[in-house]
Amino acid sequence: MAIPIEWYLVLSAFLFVIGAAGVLMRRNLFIVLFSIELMMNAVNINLVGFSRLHENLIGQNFVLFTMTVAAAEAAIGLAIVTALYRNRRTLMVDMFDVMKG
Amino acid sequence: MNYVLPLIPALPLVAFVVTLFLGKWWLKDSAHWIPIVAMAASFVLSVAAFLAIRGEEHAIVVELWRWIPVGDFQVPIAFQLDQLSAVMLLVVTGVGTLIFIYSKGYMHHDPGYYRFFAYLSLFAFSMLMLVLGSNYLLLYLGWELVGLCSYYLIGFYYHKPSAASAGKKAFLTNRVGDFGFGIGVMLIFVTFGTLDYIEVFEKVEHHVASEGVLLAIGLLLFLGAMGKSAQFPLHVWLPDAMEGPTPVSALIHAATMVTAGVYMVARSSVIFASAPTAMLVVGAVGAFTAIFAASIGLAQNDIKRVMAYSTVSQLGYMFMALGIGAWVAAIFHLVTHAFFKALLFLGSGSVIHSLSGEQDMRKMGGLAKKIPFTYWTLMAGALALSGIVPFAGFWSKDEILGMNFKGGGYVIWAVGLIAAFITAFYTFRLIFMTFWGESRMDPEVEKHVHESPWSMVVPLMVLGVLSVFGGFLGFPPENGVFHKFLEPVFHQANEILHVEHHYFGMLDFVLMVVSVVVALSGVFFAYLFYVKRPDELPQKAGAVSQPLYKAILNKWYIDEFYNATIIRLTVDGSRWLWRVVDAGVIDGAVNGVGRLWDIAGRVVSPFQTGRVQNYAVVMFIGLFVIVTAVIVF
Amino acid sequence: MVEKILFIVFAAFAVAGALGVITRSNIVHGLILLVFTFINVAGIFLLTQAHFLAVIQVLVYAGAILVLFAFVVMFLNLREFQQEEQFHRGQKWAVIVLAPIMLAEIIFVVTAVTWASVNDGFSPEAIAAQGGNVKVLGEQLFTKMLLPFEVASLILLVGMVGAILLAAKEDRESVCLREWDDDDGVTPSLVEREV
Amino acid sequence: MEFGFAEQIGFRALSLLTFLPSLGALIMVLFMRGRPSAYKAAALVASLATFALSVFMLTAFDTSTAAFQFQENFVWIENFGINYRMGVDGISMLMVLLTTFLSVIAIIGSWNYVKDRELAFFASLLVLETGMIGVFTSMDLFLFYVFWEVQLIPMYFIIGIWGGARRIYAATKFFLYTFAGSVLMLVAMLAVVWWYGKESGALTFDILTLQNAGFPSDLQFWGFLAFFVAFAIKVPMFPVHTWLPDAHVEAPTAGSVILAGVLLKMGVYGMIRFCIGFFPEATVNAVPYVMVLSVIAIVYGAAVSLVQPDMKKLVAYSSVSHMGFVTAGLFTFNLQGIEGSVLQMVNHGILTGALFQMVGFFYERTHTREIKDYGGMARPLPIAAAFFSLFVLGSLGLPGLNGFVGEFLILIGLFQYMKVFAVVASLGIILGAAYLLWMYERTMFGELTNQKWLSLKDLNAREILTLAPLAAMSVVIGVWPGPFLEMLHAPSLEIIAKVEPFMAQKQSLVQMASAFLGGF
Repeated sequence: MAIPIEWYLVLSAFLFVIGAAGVLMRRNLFIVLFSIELMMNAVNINLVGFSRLHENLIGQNFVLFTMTVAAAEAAIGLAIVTALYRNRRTLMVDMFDVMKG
Repeated sequence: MNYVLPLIPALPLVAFVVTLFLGKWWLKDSAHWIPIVAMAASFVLSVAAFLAIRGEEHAIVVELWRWIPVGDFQVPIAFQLDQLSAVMLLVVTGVGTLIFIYSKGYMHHDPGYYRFFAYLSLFAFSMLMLVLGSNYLLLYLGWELVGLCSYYLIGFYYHKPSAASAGKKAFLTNRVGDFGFGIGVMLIFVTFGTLDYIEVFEKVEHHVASEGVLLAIGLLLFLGAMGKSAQFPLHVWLPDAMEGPTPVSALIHAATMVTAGVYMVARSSVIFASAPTAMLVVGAVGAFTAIFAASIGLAQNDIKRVMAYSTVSQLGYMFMALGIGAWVAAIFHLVTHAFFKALLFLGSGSVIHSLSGEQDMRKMGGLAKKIPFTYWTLMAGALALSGIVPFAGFWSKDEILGMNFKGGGYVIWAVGLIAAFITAFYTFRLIFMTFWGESRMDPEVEKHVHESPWSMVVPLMVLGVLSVFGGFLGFPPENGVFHKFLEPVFHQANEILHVEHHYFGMLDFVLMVVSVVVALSGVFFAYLFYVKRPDELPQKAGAVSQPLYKAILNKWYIDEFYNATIIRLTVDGSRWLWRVVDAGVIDGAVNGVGRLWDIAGRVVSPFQTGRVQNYAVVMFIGLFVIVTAVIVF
Repeated sequence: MVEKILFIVFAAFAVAGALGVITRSNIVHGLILLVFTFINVAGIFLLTQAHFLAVIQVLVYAGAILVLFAFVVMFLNLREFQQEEQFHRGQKWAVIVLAPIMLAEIIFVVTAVTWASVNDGFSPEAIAAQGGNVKVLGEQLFTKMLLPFEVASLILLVGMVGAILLAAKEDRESVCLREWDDDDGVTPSLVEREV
Repeated sequence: MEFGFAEQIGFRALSLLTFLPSLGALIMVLFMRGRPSAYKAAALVASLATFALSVFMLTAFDTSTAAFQFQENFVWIENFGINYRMGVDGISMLMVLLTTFLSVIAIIGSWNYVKDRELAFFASLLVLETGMIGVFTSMDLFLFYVFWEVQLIPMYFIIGIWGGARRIYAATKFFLYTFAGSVLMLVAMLAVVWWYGKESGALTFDILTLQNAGFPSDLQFWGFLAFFVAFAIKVPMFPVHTWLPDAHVEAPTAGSVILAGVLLKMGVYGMIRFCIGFFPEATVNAVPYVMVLSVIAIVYGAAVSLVQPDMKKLVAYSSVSHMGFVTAGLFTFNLQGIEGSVLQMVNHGILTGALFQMVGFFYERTHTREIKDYGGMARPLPIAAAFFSLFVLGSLGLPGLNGFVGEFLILIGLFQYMKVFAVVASLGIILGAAYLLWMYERTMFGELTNQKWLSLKDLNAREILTLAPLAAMSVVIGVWPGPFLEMLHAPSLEIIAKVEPFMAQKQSLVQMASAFLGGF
């Protein structure tokens, strides 16, 4: 029949792990934000895939909300980036380490 | 009696409170009036009590209120008047009144005048509580309170470190004795279920307790008596107690407080009579102390210290008497000793007063003419102490020795006899060195020598008269007025001991002659040493027995021994406990636990880098581990 | 069959783009690759008959969000960071080792499970019969999902306000907080100010 | 007869008593900021009113019963069976009186002691008073725990803010020690409540109900242990006492007075209520161990006191010794021991409170507490020396003063339990006399070590007013302890009745032990 659900899941897994790897190993705050978007897309793919499998629209509805949150997150994240850059003159994530004992 | 009896101790108590609170600002130099009047009133009341109890079979008990009422432990504040306490009352209030009057003159210029009289009144109150109490706990109360007063009065010149530490030494040594006394009281309660004298003695008679328990009780009580009455090995505090003003030495450390131990043993005569071993210990300790202290008295140069050792020695005599069951003789000696020893102390106080505070006999001499009243009264006291017939001390001492001999205590008798010799020797050594021969005084002091004021001389004369004639209370020996009066108190104990009534016989007469001869020879040797050839004999004797002499001079090194062992051990041990155990081990463990967490924190805190990505990696690894675990298992 | 081939193609492009995103040091390159990935994901949405989502994906992600990113990137002039090291030294290796294993594990899990359909009746055919994906989705969104929808709008609003607040120039009141952030040793004392 | 507040006194006396000090503190903080004379007066009035109320309650107090009196009870958190229930028996009434009394003393005594943040200091003292009274009056476990923690916090601040040089260390140590104990206690509380809930089907925190629950042996053991450790820390008993010297040395005078006077007693009070009340069987099993620890504490505390160079530390260690008497007396489980023990708590509160107060007065004048810096102080400060000697004598157990009555009763009790312990404890008394007199001699007697002490002023009227009530109480209890003991008769009998059934089983063991120790 149509595309098997496993395919969606595998693709999603790929994107998610790549996104996670990006979050974990990149120093640049922008790339980290990009990677987060990637991970969210992975989630979206899953949702859409299952929506197709279960033959309902709940998954698709959820994707809409995810996107909303992603948009908000991107806006806030970028605002933070701006503020941080203004204060610290850097965007390398490992430079921000005041939160320790 | 219901009102009279409580008033006897209450009057000095009131005097104490009033003097203490008003003395500094109001009474000042007239602080002596209230205590003297109170004491005299107590004396009058005591006489009334004495007359009331004369010939009575049973004691009069007046209960004021329950002191400690807990379950079957019911201790009242109650007074018991019987012949024994009546005698003690008379001694305490009588001698007390005289000494109060004497103090007026003696302490006249002291800045702590009111304080002195306040303490004296408190002492009188405590001593009266001690002798009047109707149970062991009240006895204990009085016991501790007199100890407290003694502490205060010894340390009266508190700015002198030696006085302060002498006071402390007295209190602590007494505490060691009281440790035994206290446990003895507990044992009495646990054994008999009561602390009341009358009930306890009744139960002893009915053999409620085994002899072993009675022995334990007796020994424990005697430990207390040893502390208070300065018996070996707890005698060390009394000579140091001479740091106090002389009236204090006379009242507390000669006439009354130190005899409390004798009173206590006599009071517990029933218990001791039922535990012969305890009596043996009492007698042995008494005899040993008598000769031991007398030997030290030989070599002392401080006039008051000689007296102090003499007191210890005489107290030893009293315990010798108690040890053989001669209760009355002990109390008799207590009374005569109160007379003549108070006299001797007051007399030497008068000497010291005349010499502006000089106490060293080597710096006296030839005083007989300059202060005749003091000399003659002191002479009467010395004769009494030495046991020369017919002065007071002779009758009581001879009775003690005689009873020991007849009771089979030959060793104790012999020891007592030797001690009597030494006593006569050092007593007259004192007299000769002080009053006879050449003057060895500082010229500066000599200029100011004067007879003491009347307030001091009158008590001396009264006591002098008592020392001369007081002995006839106990005449004929073992059958005098005194003995008849006290008979009801010791009736129970004598019954237990199966004492038979003696009449004065040939043996008694021989013993009397022997002891008079011994005493006279003591006087003679003293004369030989210190009047005839004062420049060679003492030195020669000292040289011949060099180590012995040195040991005597240093009081047999008992103080040094205590310092090196018990005190050192306690203080060092305590310091070890504090530094090593408390601060080191226990607190170290506590702080160690704290430090452990600190170290743990230091070890773990590097993991908290403050970098979010590090945390994310750890999360990721955690996720990985979980997923792996899920797959594998 | 064609669907499957297209899926594989889209998927391959998406993964490749994603890999590019996390490996490039130039941010602008990364941004463009991200757009590329998103567009491929939109393709996959199309293949799944989620037409509306595909459009939104392109509009919102590839359009709005990425424009936002691009603005900020230009605004901040980030060229200087390209000279710096791009990867965490230690962490890089941990991730490189762990990520593939993790991926393998996930794939193992999802393929091991047999996925059963609930069959709620909204098959592509049924949707097409009811007037198409957009209509049906819209109906659901404004009926069943109304409350979440409104909440989502609220979130957007909050996000907007927050972004403005954060990015706005700071006034002097909060200087204190910034000093504290700077960790220059001056700890603001609330107590002192009160007294 | 009912012992609700309505029948006895007509108003909620206990709640009023408990919260009156806090009310005073609230008023002070709200309306009197910045006016020292006003808020000090308010603090004094609040504490005096509390004391007056507690004395007034005595008139309605029935000494013939062990039942809890002035009871108040209403539901607080229904689902967990938590009630707001208060009541006092003879023991707690006595403790409440001690608390209110010493609080007044502490407030008068520290009138000029604190220099900064006075308002907070007096408010803390008042809140502390609420916590302490609450501990003694709660009849609900939960309420008890709340008050138990409430009193901890003001004390922490009092030590930590107004203390000496090492105050933070001392305060933290005090807090952590106590808190470690109370956490254990909380766990045990929950275990007890949970078990009872499981058995009876309804959760309850009511102390009286739980006292009659009859817990199984293993729960008894662990519960006893947890509660006991918590309270032993508070007392403090021998191996967990090391917070006390530090806390006392660093605490301001009022803190020391309250700490020694009341806080330590809460430990013993807790043992009476919970260790013995909840777990009589485990208590009986634990008696020998408690005894040994107590007797060690007596001798050990006294010995360590002997060599302290710091007066306050000396008094602090003497507390360890004296509290050893208290715990020893309590666990003899005979009338003399228990009543002596509770009375000794009162005595210790009065005497040690007074001693700390005195040391505080000396410190205000000389700014040193080292014994070696003193000497000959009786000359410039005769009144102080007189008071000091009275308290020292009371503390070393002079008959006629209060210390003796308690100590002797305890010794009598101990002697009945096992003679060896009484003998060893008596050794502690000798040492007690030694360290106290030695300290007295070195500080008050002898040559004046420092000429500038000559210019020191003797106690003023306020200071005499602080000490005189303590001295008076010391003498009164010393010669006429009857009324105080009377309050204890009924509750003590109750305690004995509680443990008696288990004692019988244990008796043979005690006999064996005493035979082993020579029967003496």
